[in-house]
Amino acid sequence: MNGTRLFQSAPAALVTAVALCLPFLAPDFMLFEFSIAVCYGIAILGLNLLLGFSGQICLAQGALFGIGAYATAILNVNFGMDPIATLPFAAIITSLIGVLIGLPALRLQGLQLAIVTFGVASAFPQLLLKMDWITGGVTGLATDQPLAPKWFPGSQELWLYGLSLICAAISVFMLRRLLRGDTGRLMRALRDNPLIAESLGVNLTKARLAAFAASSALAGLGGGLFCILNGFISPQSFLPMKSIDILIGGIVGGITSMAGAFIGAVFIVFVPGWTTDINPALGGLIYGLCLIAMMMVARQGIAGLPIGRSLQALGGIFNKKDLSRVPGPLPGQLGGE
Amino acid sequence: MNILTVRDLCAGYGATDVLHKVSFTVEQGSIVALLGANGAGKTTILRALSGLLPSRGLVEFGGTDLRQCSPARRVELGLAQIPQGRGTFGDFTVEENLAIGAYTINSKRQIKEDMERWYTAFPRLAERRRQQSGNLSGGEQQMLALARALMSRPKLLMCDEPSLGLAPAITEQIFEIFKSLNHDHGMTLLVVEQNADLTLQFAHTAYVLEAGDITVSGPASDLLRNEAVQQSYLGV
Amino acid sequence: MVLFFQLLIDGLASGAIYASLALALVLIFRATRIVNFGQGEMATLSAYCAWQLCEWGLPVALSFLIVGAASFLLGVFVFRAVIKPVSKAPVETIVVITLGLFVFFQSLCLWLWRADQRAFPAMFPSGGWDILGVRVTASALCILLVLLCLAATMGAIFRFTRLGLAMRASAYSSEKSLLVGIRVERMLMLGWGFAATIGFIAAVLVGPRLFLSPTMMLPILLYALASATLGGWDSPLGALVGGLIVGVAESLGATFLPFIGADLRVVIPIAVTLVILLVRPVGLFGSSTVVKV
Amino acid sequence: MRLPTLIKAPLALQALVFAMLTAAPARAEEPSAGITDDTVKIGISGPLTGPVAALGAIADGVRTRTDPINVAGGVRMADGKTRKIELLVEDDGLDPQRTLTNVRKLVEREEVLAVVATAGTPNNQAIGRYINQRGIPNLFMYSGVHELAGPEWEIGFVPSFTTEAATFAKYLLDNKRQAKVALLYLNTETGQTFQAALESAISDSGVTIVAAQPVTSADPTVETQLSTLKASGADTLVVITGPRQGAEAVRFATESGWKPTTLISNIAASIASLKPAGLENAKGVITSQFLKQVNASMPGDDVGVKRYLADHAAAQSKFSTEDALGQSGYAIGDALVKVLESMKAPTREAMMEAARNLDHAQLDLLLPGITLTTKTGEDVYPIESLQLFQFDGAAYQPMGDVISFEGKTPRH
Repeated sequence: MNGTRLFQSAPAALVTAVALCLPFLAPDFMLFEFSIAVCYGIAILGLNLLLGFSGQICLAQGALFGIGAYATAILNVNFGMDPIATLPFAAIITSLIGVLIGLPALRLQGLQLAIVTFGVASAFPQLLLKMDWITGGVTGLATDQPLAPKWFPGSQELWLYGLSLICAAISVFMLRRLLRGDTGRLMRALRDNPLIAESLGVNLTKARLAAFAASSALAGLGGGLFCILNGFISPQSFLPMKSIDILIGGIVGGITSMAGAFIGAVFIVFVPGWTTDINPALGGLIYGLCLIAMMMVARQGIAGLPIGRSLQALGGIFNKKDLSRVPGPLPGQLGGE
Repeated sequence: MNILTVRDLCAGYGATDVLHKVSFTVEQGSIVALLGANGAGKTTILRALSGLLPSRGLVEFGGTDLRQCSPARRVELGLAQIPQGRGTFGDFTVEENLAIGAYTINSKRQIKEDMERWYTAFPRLAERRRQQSGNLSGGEQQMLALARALMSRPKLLMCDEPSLGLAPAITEQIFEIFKSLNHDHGMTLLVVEQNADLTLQFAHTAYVLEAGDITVSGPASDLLRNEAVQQSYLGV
Repeated sequence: MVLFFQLLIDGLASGAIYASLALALVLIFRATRIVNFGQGEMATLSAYCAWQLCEWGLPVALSFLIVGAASFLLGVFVFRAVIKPVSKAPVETIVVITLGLFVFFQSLCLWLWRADQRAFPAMFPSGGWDILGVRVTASALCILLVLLCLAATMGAIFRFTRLGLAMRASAYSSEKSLLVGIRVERMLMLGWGFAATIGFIAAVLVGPRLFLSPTMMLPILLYALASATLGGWDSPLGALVGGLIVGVAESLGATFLPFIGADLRVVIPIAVTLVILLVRPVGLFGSSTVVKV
Repeated sequence: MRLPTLIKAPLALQALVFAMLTAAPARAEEPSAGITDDTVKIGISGPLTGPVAALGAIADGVRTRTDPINVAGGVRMADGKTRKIELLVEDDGLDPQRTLTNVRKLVEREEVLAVVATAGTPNNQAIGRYINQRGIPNLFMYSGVHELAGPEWEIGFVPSFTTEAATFAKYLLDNKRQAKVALLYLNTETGQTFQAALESAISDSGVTIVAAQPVTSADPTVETQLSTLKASGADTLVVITGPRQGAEAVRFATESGWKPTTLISNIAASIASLKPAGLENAKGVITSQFLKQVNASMPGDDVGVKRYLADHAAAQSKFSTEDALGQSGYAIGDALVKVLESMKAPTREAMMEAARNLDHAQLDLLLPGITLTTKTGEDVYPIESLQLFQFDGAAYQPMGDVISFEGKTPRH
């Protein structure tokens, strides 16, 4: 377990350091973009748990993200709750709905689960429109802006950024506890081989639902935060492509790496903008190529790149254990034998 | 005459070699056994011979240097392998498995004849010719794998752990088939096994592989009496 | 009652559209065990090329022939350039790469031809017949017939020919296929090539109905995935039947189930998929091994 | 009845925004960011990529208007200085969150004076609070809904959907008093606003809506909806959708042998977008327009159209000259120039003041008789007139005069 921990902490240290330095380097509007990236990062963390650690592919993470956002907005608009106070509720509500989505997952695997969850992601914006008595339909919902308290010395953006970082830290902390505990062991067994796990008496149902619950809770938390940051949400922000983006972020960053989740989030927030800045007409083209090239160069995601590995090696000086990546057969297979 | 000559063969996965300069020969028309414990490199040898793994060293088969040959070419030359875990295609029917086994054969008539021949030899397969092979029993699958490999009319049949997961009675049956193939059809066989006791009774020559190196070799009957082999593999 | 039958016919007509993309998806899955999310977009690119050749004055048949062959090469090229180098990579990687293909080809069309919708040359007559008040259009009927022939041919090729067997074998296990003397890489390449051509045929069939635009295939992706699942991922005829069932279920459900309505019709393919997966995971025509994928 | 809930949210929003506004610091008369003595920076955020990339033509249309002006030296503004217009375009893929990020980037990094032609109702909604807090003009939004989250700092452009609904209703009340209407509407703000406005405009008359079917942008085809509408026995089809569904509806009407009187919203009615359905099928289709009909091969002698075509060639615009979205963009660029010309001080406040007090401003591409008129506090709708057109198989022919709702655009 120690080895795994250290392996994770090498790129993680880098990401943490960058995150803490940002307020001194980035202008306010960029801080805002990074806060958005942190939201996605939390959702990707959830996806990593599901895909990287328990081997279930879920293409509805964007929808769950949206549920979290709407939970926050509805609690704020209809019940007058303070937006920040709604975050735990957003996580819990999303978690419950995530379990509902996870129920069919008990019997589905790989490709099948991917298609069903992609369906959920496609239906989500339409459902939001249909339920306009509570979601505000296409008009969307505007929430109160949590203003920085008087004692806070920095800008409004810094306050929100700090809030995002705290949420991210809590998420990482909870996820680590979960992965180190019995449930984590259970989930890994599940990913590595469901059949063997079952024969060993692992409670498949419990492990799978737990994975879905935790993953959805993270998506919900990220979504709630997303709503607070933007101050306004509408179905247009939760189209099926958002789920695909989150998946892309997860895999680009590295599906079994916590630091990778945030690297991937930065990728999906910034790269599409950069590519259109290079050339508006060719933006998508470059983004597509980027994505393909990235996967061909770094199959394990950015966190698995040589830079990440040399960092691990650096860590290895202090810990002589073998720091190889957590190996394992492919989770949630969409192809291959 | 040697149908297969292997000299200084090195192969492995990634950067580390599993085989360290292995050399051996297989005589035309004989049954050769390759014995060794788990992880000794037996399967690696077969995979290297079939071209599934990159390797260094000389491999000569029927006078042809195999190093430049693709896996497909090796099959065309008459080298067939039944890999561990049968090597049948689970979602194919029995008949489709046989048909794909004859992929390198161009004569339709020959394929038809061979198919009938092996159906006669293995009546169980004839009964189930339209069934998905994934649903067959372990023994039936091994027979199918064998028939599948024979469809390519091999000159040398390599077989990786044929006894794995089979009941002793069925294993014996399989070895009887090997023997009759060798005896009646003059087929050369290279059998990799952990079950040394049984294998040595059928084989003519045997090699013992330990940690990527051949440590003992000789006629099978000698090895059966060899003390070191007895202790390590025969559980005496 | 007339409305019911009309909707039934409409459902079959839209089902044929879903089935056409599903057919290409199934082919590539059957041949390489990959679900190519960029399949529809590759087909769109081919369709644009065909349209462009027609615009330049080539006869329709000739340009379709040229582009059909070019599509094959496109498929082969994509396989060699992008898929082959990562063939040993985890599936998620391949999924993201096909998503990358999706983005890439869509943007390519957008860049070359812009977003405006265009008229795609129709191959079939535009009329129709009234049968007891139910309107049957000629184009829908023709699409169905062509698809049926296509699916039957594909099914026959996979089942009865040496090439088809070899392609299936390569998809099933490259190692075992090498051991029987199949040149696996060539088979996978052919698989991508054929799938790209079938995709192009699909685009030619549905182009006049959906109109030509860079995103023409996007709305039908989910429906095509549902159709392929319903039919069982390894059966071309299954994809066709699956598409038709999804189309009819959608058409009837959106109209006669008030709690769904036309604005929530997208849940119908999901519901159909879910039900079939829970009741019969291999789909209507699939073989058992696909489940383990 | 969705109306009540629709109104509630914006009201809450406005109250909120008002509370914030009062806290905003007052600004002095010194020049705002983004404007110097010789340039003025203007930002645009719109979808250049993704499924709705067609809307990207709007941004290019604005550029089509401003480029030639820059070449000629710039805009002479009311404070006596001549300034060039620097346009900065960002892609948002129509995701409201990215619109907000873009606008922040434009305002805080690029320091633009104002943003123009922001596409999409939710997108404008999303930036409402920000532009209000910062006091950034959000001019000539491309949205059929005009009162969004930033009432103090935003102004729309295209006629409200309620105006279009009223125009269609007037046509039916005048020409087809017993019409049985089937409505095919986009299931967004667009369609809902339109439907409500149409319902209220035809209440107490012989015109009835006998069936209404929603479409979503994710629907592969709309045949099911059209079959249902046909079965309702309606004799009039009103289509308020995007171009693809509009063209499908036109084709369906022919293929199915159903020949209703067809009224199509101007979003979907451009000849280019009807072409895929077959122009002969579109014969008789009625639409309402505020833009002139541009035919590049037969420009006619209209000065405005000629200038547009010349600018289009000079700016090497990427959209086709017949693209209604590009034309709208061009008109927005034109309106922007009008606002700049009448700005009395180089400040954002002055810009807003100018935009809110347009007096019958004429634009090159607006139909004769249609002008921009606004008044602070009273009239937030720049264009409130439409003219009906009927398609004759080759071009749109006007039907009667411009119908004006100046000062009486129905609220929604």
